[in-house]
Amino acid sequence: MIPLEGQVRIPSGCAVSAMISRDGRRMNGESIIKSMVPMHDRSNGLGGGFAAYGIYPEYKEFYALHIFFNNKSAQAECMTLLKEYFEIVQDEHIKVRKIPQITDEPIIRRVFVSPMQSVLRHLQIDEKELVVRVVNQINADPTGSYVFSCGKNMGAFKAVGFPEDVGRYYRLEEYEAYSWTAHGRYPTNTPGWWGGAHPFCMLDYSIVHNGEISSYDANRRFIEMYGYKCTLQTDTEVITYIADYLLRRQGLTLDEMAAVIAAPFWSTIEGKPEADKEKYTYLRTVFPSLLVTGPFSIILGFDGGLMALNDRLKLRSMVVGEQDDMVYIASEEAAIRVMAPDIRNIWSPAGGEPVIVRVKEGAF
Amino acid sequence: MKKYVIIGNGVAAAGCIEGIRSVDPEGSITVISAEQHPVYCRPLISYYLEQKTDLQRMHYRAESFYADHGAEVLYGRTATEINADTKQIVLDNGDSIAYDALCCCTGSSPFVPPMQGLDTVDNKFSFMTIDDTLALEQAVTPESRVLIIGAGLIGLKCAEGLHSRVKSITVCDLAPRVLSSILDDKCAAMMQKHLEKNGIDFILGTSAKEFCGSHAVMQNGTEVDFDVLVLAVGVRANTAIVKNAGGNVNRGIVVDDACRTSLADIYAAGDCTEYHDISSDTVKVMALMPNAYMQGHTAGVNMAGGEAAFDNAIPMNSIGFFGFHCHTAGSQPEGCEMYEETDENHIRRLFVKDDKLTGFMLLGHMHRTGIYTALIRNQTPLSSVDFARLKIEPQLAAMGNAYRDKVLKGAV
Amino acid sequence: MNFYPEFEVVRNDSRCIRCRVCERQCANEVHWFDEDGKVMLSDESKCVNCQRCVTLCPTRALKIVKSDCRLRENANYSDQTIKEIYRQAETGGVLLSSMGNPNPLPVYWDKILINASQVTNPPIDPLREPMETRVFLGKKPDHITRNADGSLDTKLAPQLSLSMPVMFSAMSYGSISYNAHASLARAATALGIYYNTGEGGLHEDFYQYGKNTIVQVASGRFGVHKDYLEAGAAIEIKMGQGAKPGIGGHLPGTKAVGDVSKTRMIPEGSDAISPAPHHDIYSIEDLRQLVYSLKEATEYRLPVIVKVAAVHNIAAIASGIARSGADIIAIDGFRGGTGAAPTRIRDNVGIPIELALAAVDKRLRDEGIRNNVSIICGGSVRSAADVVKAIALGADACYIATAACLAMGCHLCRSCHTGKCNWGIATQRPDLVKRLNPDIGSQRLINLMDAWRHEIKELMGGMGINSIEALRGNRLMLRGVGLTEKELEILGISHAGE
Amino acid sequence: MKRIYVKEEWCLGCHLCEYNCAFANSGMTDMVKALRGKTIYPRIQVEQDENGITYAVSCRHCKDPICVKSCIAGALSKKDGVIEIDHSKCVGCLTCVLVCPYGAVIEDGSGVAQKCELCMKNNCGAPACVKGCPNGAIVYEDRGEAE
Repeated sequence: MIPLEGQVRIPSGCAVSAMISRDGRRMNGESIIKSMVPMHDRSNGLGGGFAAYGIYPEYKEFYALHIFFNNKSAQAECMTLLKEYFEIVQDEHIKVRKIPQITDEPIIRRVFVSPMQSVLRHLQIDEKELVVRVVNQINADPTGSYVFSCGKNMGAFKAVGFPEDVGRYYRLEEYEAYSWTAHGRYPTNTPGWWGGAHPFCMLDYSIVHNGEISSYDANRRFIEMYGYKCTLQTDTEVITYIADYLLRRQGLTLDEMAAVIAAPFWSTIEGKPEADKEKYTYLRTVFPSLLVTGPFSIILGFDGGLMALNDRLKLRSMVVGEQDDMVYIASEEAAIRVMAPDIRNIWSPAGGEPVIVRVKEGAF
Repeated sequence: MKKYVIIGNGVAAAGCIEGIRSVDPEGSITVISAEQHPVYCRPLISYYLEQKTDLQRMHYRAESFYADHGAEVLYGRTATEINADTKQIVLDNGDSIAYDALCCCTGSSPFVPPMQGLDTVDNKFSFMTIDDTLALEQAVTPESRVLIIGAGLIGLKCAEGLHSRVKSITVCDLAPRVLSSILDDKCAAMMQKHLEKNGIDFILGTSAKEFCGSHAVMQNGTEVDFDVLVLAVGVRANTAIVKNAGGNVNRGIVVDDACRTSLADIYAAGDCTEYHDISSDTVKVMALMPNAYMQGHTAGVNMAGGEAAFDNAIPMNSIGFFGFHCHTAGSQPEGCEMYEETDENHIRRLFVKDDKLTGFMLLGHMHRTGIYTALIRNQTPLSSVDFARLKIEPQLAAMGNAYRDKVLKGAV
Repeated sequence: MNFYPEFEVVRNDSRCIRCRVCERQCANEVHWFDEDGKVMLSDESKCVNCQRCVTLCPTRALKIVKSDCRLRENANYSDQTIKEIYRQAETGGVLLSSMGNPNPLPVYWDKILINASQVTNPPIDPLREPMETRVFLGKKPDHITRNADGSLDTKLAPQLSLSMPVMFSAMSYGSISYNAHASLARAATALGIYYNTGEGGLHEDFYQYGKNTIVQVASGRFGVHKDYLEAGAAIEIKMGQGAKPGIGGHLPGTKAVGDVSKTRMIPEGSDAISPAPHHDIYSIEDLRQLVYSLKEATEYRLPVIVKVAAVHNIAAIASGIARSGADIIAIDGFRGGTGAAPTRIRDNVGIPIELALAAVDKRLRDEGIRNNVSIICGGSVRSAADVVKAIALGADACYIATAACLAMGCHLCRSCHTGKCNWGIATQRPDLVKRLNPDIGSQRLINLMDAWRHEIKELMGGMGINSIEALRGNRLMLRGVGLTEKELEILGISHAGE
Repeated sequence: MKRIYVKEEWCLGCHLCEYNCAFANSGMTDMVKALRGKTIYPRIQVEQDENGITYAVSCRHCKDPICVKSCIAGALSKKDGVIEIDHSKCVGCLTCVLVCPYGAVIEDGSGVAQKCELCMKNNCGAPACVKGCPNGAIVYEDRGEAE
């Protein structure tokens, strides 16, 4: 019997793509879907997905939970649980387009929620922490519910299938986002599971990732000390938790986070000016277990921006293009050329050097 | 360019050439060589007879020695006169050669005391040069009975060299013991015994009274029949040329530590000189090859304008017969104390005076004896070393840590 | 009772050139030259099989072999067991042994295999890419803090910086020689790692290596004073030793001579007896007091290590230590070496380091306090592979001592307690001590560590890991072979094939 | 130039240098064949002082070699700083033994003199005593020249 996702560790190869408007212009999903087509061979049909930021402006005060349910009873159970902690603002089907390439679909719901203040006071935690805890609780429990997106004004859309099919399936042309990320998956160790597709999200962080990290268990065993539970045993999952831990819980900047997970080599640090040397030495000393080794190219989506990062040896391809207010990131230049045929400024960032793109203040 | 002239072509002359060239690569060097041979190792003539070496290997230096050192050799020439005022020498062919600095390395000649009837002996030889040796070699047959007059170093080495080539060898000497100039009675007796064991006969304490053809009669009446006579009574320094030029001469040409004679720009080195023996604090003729070289070298350096002194000369001899060796050095001044260790085949006698080792005689196994020699040469106070250990065996261990560190931990 | 000697000296007379090196080099006086017969003879009853003569014999004319003269075969009462009974019946004494437990108990290192990358993830070539082995040992903060200008406040609790995750473990001056200490100190300095004084104080000549020295405070407090504490880069409180958990130490008066007694601050010739417990530590809260006393004495500049033997409830003990203020925990497994220990203790007390390490690392993570302390693993770490396995199980660094002794020339004859170490290591006899030239000893230690570092890098590269911290606790890189479910569970690894 | 120096603090007095020297200069390829049953005449000799300190002594290759100056056969010479002996010329008079202040020239057992030539004339490649010393007590290094 082939083990299910979460029962074994699943490494996978992949394609990633992203686009963002620094002016905060909202664009529908056509372009990002098309960008995945030339990278078809980087996926094997066992998972594709997208994350979109700025898609729920009318609900932007609420956490948008995208949930897979295996069946009605799971759904009922999960909703009961949610109601213990949250006001349910809206509970709806995510509209899909039936296509032959996508089958065996679960129940897919979108639930906008608002944390109950009484609960927050009782637990002495902030609302983000509450969301994390509840989502972790649902996802850790194998009863058939899986929250695959839980940020505000953003959402992930993913399925078993090739990414371009997944995009059509979720009718992404009907969503408008200032930032899109996309992922095509080539797992080597799974029958394919909807929840296992990328992006992997936690609050407004979403990660698409191409690679197979060798530091996985060191990272996992460390991050699990802090309440995270790596149920999927995927790189993307653990990297998302690391991002959440470093950015939200430790309050590091994106650059500092990059200096932890793709830390500069000691020999590089030696050559830096004193203040930088001190900073990088400090970060490597304090967070050694969060260094991520092995090949990866990741795109981290967050509220108001994107960060792209390669492993420090640049063992995976990743290129960045820039045109006017747009920034494009993809595994292959071909993908960028689909999104922006006339683009001139394309480069390949060095390993370990983060590319951070932010939407102009107040633009969304 | 300075003009150097060296009279003589022995080891002192070779030392002089090397000494000059260690300072002055330019000046011309002219060597006046009475013998027709390039410099060779005179003491090796007995080994030649013994066939332990040959004429080729007897060369003291490589064939290219003179060329390498830019020296011109006038073979078969002798210097007859030095004109110290005009700084010229005159050769036997009448040529004159000018010099800026001159070194006399005239060596020594066999000394033959007057003996009655010596002119009746046909086969009589000296034993000093290759030519002597080749002549002697021609004269002997396996049936020859050889009589050697003189039981000193030359006579006995000659005896050893001839030993396997002739029927018998008899050595006679006026002295009552062999090697009388370097050994005392006890040591000489052990050496004599060894020589006798190897078939050498001795007639000691008497001299030849009369020769008649191949018959000799000793002062004590002993009669000896012989086929070949070797005269090895002794040698005399060749000093005449310096003496005639007005130089200061006693038994040898008088030189100082720099090997200067009493005449300006005239130096002398080797067997023709007399000089200071520090072990006995006396001046004497020490016709020793190592000293000849060191004197020659010293003279050469000084002639070329360098500075050198040979100020720690001592007499020393390493001599062995039929595998039995003897090392002696220094002297036994009056009032010295002697430490002795001896057994059947070996004698170790050390002479000490005024907290210094002044001399030694060692017979038998020769091992690291240079450590003793250095004690004499350096006049090391014995209170500064562990002499008790040294008496047992020469060793650096007895020389103190400071000396050991100096010698073994750094370049010397 | 007389036994046939345990070892036989086999001399190939047709190769022996009578150089007498064997005779001159045997402190046990096994060999001698018989002037009459002009042959070398030997008294095998004195031979401990240290192989000194074998190694130095220039013509390979010698070998030492195990004697085959044995008591009647008995799987229950082994030859050794019976002879030990005889010896005790004769002397009424406790049996003494040296070095680590030699018995055939499981070596878990050998039942753990390491992963390598294939296809989905590239192996990394250490000859072409940077491969980092630097490790910092010490307490890590729970939260970062920032200065007023928003920059990171980079002040940290004191850390030890290691160029590679291996250090030389505690061996006292006294149990080993001056030259052995000099070799360790010089090698540690050259390598950018640390060596450990053990409980014997620090010879004044070695204060210059302080930056690479861990000074130990053990139950006897020998050689401990303010300058000593301040001389090192870290202070280790020794609570126990893997070879002899639960008992103290004993340096016989014969070894407490000259500088040894001076350095220990005890009268010359007196036995140096370290008690089993620290008499000021009867519980974990007492330990906390000592930890802070030492920190106070050194102005909180130095990390404090607490070294404990791996015993049954090691995980709970480690948890206590992690909350005691200690910066680093050193765990010493039951196979660790010793200069002298009661045989019964050495061979029967304690647990394997592999299991102890896995249990401790897991426990500290479960309690969320793994960042409070670093973990050093010691007690028979024999190779670079053992180091890699230890790191992957969760250690920050390893302590080695037996391997270090071997590098310095030890041939593991396990006779340290006799004080006649022919290799100049476990001895104070000046003629034997000089056999270990620290120029050679330190170079051999450096070579060994260089070799291990290369091997560690190769193994890491194979796993696609280019920095040692990504290996630490990365148990997914390990698989067990021939282990029970329980063992796998404790080790926290899967079986090969899973 | 490089010379042989001894570090007596590390000399064990094992005498291996003597045997290695004798073997290296034996011209044979097997040590057993070269040395078994024979008295050896090594060119390096271990001494022991009154405190039991041992150290090996071999030719110092001195600046002003009295052995070279004293050799009656012209067999000793100094080439590139190394004092060599031409065995074909040596007649075994042992004057060099008599003059060497370090006792570093020795008779070779067959009547002629021999001395350390830094293993330059045998097949050893580097001084055998240095290579074979188990404790680094004999080194081959450049410590400059005498004044």
